[in-house]
Amino acid sequence: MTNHWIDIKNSNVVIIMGGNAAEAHPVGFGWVTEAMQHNNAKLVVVDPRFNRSASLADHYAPIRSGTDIAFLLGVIRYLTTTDQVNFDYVKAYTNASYLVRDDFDFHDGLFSGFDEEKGDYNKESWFYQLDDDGYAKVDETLEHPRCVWNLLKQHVERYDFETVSNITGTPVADYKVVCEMIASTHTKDRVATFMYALGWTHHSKGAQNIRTMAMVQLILGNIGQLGGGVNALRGHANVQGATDMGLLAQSLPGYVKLPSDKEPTLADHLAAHTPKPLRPGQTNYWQNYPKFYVSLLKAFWGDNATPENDFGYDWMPKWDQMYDFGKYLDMMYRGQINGCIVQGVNAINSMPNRNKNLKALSQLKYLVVLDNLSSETATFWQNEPGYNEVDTASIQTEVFRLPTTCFAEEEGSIVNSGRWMQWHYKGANAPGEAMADSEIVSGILMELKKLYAEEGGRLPEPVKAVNWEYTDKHNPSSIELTKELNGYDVNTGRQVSSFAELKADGSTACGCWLYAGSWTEQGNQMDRRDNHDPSGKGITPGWAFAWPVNRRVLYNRASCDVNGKPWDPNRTIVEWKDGKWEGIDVPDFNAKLNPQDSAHPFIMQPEGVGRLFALKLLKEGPFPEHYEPVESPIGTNPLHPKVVHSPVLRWFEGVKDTIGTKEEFPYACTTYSLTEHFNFWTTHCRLAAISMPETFVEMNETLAAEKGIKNGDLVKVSSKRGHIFTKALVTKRLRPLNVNGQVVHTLGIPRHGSHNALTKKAYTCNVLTTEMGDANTGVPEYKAFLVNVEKAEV
Amino acid sequence: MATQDIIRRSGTSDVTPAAQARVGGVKQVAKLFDATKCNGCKACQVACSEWNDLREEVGSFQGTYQNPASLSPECWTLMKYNEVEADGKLHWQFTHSACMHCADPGCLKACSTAGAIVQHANGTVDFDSDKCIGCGYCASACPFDIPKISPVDNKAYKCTLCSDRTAVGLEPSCVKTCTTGALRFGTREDMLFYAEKRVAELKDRGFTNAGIYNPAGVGGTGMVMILRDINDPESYDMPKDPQIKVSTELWQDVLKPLGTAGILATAGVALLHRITVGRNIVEEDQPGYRAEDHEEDNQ
Amino acid sequence: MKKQKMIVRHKLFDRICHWFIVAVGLVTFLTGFSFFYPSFQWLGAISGTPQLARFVHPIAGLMMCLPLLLMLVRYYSHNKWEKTDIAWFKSIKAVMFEDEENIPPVGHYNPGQKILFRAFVVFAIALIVTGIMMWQPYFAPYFESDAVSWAILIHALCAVGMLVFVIVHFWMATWVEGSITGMLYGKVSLAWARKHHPLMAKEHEDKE
Amino acid sequence: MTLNRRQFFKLCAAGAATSAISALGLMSEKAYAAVREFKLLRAKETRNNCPYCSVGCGLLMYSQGSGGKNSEHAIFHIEGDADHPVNRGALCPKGAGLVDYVNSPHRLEYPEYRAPGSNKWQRISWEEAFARIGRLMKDDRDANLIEKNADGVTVNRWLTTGMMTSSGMSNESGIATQKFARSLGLVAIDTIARN
Repeated sequence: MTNHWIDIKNSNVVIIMGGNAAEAHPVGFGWVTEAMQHNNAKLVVVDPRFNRSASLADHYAPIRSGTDIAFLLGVIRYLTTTDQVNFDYVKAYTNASYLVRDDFDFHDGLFSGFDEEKGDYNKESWFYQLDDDGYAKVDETLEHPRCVWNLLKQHVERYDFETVSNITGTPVADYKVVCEMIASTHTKDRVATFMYALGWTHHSKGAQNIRTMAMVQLILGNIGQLGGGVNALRGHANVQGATDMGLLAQSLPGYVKLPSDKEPTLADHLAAHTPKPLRPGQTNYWQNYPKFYVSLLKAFWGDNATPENDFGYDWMPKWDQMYDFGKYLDMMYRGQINGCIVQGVNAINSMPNRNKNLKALSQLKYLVVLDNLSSETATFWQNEPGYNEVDTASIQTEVFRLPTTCFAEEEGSIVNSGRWMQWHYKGANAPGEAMADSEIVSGILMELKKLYAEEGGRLPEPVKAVNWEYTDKHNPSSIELTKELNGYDVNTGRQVSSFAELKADGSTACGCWLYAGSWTEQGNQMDRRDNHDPSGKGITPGWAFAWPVNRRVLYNRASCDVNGKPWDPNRTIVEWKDGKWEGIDVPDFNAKLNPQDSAHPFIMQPEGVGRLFALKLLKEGPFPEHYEPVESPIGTNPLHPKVVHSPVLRWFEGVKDTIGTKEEFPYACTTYSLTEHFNFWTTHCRLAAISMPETFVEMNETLAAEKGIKNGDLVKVSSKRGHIFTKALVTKRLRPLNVNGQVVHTLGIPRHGSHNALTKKAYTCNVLTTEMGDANTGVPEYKAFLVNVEKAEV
Repeated sequence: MATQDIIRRSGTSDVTPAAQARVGGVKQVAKLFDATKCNGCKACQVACSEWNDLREEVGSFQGTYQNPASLSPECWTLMKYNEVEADGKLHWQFTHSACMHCADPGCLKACSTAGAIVQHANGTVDFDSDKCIGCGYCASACPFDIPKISPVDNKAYKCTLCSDRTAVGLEPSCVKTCTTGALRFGTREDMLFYAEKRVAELKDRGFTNAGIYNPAGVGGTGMVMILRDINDPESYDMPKDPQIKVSTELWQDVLKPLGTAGILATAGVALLHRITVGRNIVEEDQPGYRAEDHEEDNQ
Repeated sequence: MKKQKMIVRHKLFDRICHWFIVAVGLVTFLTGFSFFYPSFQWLGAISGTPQLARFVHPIAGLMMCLPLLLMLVRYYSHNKWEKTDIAWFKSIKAVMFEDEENIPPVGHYNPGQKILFRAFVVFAIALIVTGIMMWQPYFAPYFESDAVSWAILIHALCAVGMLVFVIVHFWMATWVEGSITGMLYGKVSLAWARKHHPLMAKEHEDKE
Repeated sequence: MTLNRRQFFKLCAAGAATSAISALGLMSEKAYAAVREFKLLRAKETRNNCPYCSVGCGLLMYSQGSGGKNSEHAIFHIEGDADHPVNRGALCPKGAGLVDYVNSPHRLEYPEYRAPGSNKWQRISWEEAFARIGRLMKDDRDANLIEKNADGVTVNRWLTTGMMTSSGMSNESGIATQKFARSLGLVAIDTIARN
């Protein structure tokens, strides 16, 4: 979230789309009801299902799953054609006025530079026109035909009401209402927020879904404002932290990058990732990349990181391609992987295409599962007729199941969606012999260090060099680890108070630069408990610590105009007054600069403005475009039948054969979470099991009648990848949609199936889903796939 | 609890009422359920079970989100789900189903075990399980069908409004946990004031039929509801005009006095008859009876 | 003293039934009384605790009603309505004031007893049906709460009614001396029979 | 405060009992025990955050045991932290039922091992677990670590073992995991953050 949970109360219009906050983030949703009651806000819900968020909406609009981009591009068309745009904002704080290269183009579903053979783009043309100084050319009048604004208008021209309705299935009347409600926030005194989650990421174009919404927010002038922003409602309690910790295939903590094969030396790496400003006078915050990177290497390798050895750069593994879960499971499936450590993930239930995963895990030599609950992943080798059919004896995998503590039995910090780092305490000992994750990885590492010391082996240096100088090497305390995350001066041992103190010369060590300030010489800042909200705007600067530097609303320079005057005096975050900046939040810019010089709020970008044109950032193109899900219930793309789905999808070998067609599997299907459950954890929790004991499949009354299915009947739902048996919930809350001259029925399956828990034995929905996913992130298309449904013989 | 905090006891004669000193001194409390702010998340339901240490059996899917299927001795708060089509729109309506804490509670009226059901000075209607004998009169008398008898211990159970929490100045568990603010707790006066304000807001937002459900038939309730359409409480599974049942009233207010009179009258007549008419004996059978002494009598 | 001539009025089986019903009925009525009148809850103490009283009551009730119904079946033949019974009612004043010359002769049972018989049939059946409907926790959950509520009312109504008849029964039995010994030992004297149930006595004499 | 409250309760109970006895003669039943005693009177309170979604609601966890040397804390109740500015005491149904997660019958208690082809778990010690895992990892790393790629660039990556990491664990366990994994040369690391 650029903003935070409480801030939702400042919104005038809340759009829940690509998420279901009432069910997945119920307490956060509480702030929506707060906005509705005390700020007279309107709630709009756009979703394939009339869900619990919709139950309180002022307006609900149904949508066919996987067509959000069309929906939102239509909104952009509506805004631009009716001039419901915050032009001052758009001109000053977005790249609307930037000129794009002449060779950039879009035709029949493809942007310029497509290489049919590779299934990928040469992105050369997706860039600004640069002047002689290397700065982007702009036309502040927005009249130049190559300026982003005009290219965008041209791009969205196709998305008129009827076209959008024809793709999305949203009736035009409903669509218009939503457009009008969103557009109402283009004025300076009104702000909208979008709340989204997996409903947007779980698509083969998830990143573009979110991007399209961000564009709407920029056009309305809603980013950097109280009650606005781009608000990803993260999933797990510490997804934000896990991402901050860089526990991803190509990342390191603090969004710095794991080196790639293309960067043989530290200098190469730093050069590749330290951007040059694209406009004069930019803050261009990533220019500090070397400071963050070297400090991180110091945290990794301690005294073993020296300028002479590039601070241990060579000991960092380098990537040649993205080894995300999807890729990795595919390699496992092909027998290319020997070992896997699964830490707190019920992979067999979570990862798409369960049958494939089961075969993949069976290929392993060893599997180490760290978990505090008995998950189906650790017991994948146990035969369970119907649910988990395996030949136990033939599975040669050695499996370790290691018990871990749960939240209540450890201390440490987790980061919520609003980037609040909150410290928690231990309330009881863990059951039996369970250990914290950090203690277990230490135990394995100490064993490996011992083995390498005793017997040598391949590349022992990093194993020896890794800085594990904690008081108890076998069990580093959370306090020591978190102080390392904050960063310190390696000479004096003094904790840094902000990342501004980090150095590129090896004199500071920092585990995650964004966390600098969380544990300073003043002690633990994450543990602060002053809940006062002096401004009444929901900003509680004395509660916990929000990275970066306790800032609560990101990009808050955008809350005022170029001259430092708030767009809306009731929404003042910062303000230029009497020759200085004042405000209720930590400024997200160099507060020493005057308004005009600081008028580039998006300081992490080398041009300092929000991008309506995304340059080369995303694989599909610099503008979003509607592509069908990999499995489309209409089998075509009404806009460009030759390019049905995203042209840059990653196709693993053989996966094409597992993709179903609408002829065989005529119904769209989506998956979702229920309020009562959290993935599979809560299936082991009796209270949750009581409140929702079994999964089901939701379907509309028309389809049920056609198929002779009654509420509560056992049905068989099948996709190209497998089938499940479950009970039907026939409801008015789903309805058939008219799409491209046909009727599309959507089914919905909660993702909380489990055959090994306190809930009723159930199939998991990942039997049905495909591993095809977003080309940028690898996130699988869990939200839109094709199935068939039949009444099952009991 | 101090006895004086109990202002009404079941099975207690009006002639010898429970302590009345605190009537009017202790503020009446109320729980407000604003159905127009509820999204059916079940937090209240789970928090209720958690606080009260209740664990119903894990059931199975019954074609609805509603689980367990009904209130039970181990489920004192239950979210109910109704799909209603009205004014051209689909409404998914949720009801926080739990004891209404009637000012004039049918259960207390029906209970014939002295002190097994009490009404606290703050208006809470509470069961004393130690005294409960499991007759089920309360369960059948409740106009809202709330109390349930446990097959395990044969005692009646229902929401206590967390009387153990309210006794130490806390709000009920369900209210504390409510994510959307659909549940509130406070003095009855404050809740009604708030409810009226809220209904006015709702009317401004286009809910022209919004209204307060605080049925007079049971003297008003300790759980007040705000409903989208006050003319159609049935769409929330709430009775339109709940009253103490005629059967309960006939039983308590008519049959009992008449029955008493009947029994006493019969016994009285018998006694009177006995002392006036005297013994009815067969003299032939009496000791010392000689037929010849009575010959003329026999003729 | 000459030996009285005795005739059998109640067979052993029926006497066992009767006194069993009396014993169990006492428990049923006292416990029932304790539920009906909260102030008399202490009456339930005959079962130990009020909770036990509640547990015992329906079982005792069934144990009372089933042999009662059995007895009623066995005594059906004695309780058939006859035309002459009307005349007996017309002379009820004579019955009550022992004006025996003006009482039409009756058989094994007089019409008053036949009324009692009918009342017991009706009450026993009604009590069983309503009792089962309200029986927590086994059967009541299967009925609508409204139905149970009515069942409770009818149950109480029948119980009071039955109690009134039981009082009358007890009153008559104690008033008409020889009745109790008849029910205890099975035999009544011929003289007793001649006095109270002349047709029964005649029947007996005719047989001899 | 709590002590006083407790005394207050005792006083009430005693008063009730006395009046009951005097009212009912010698009946010894505990009369008027209408309200359950407040169960948190002296329970140890610990602050935490909900481990489920990313709203990050504040929790108050209550455990029994004085903390004295002979007692083991066991959490028996969890409710929302009313001081927390986001949740202000509220918790969703998952959070409201957290105590059943902490005390789930399916919590794991000791390390277990499943041998190839076996159909059962066997309990092992932590030492055995670390020794065996260390051996397997070292053998695999020694056999399959790629030190240089085809172009001769030092890449030091180990692809044949990978990690799927949690997004529920703390940042502190996260950084430990990150350092552990990269120092061994693991590249195939992903978090459930993607799902």
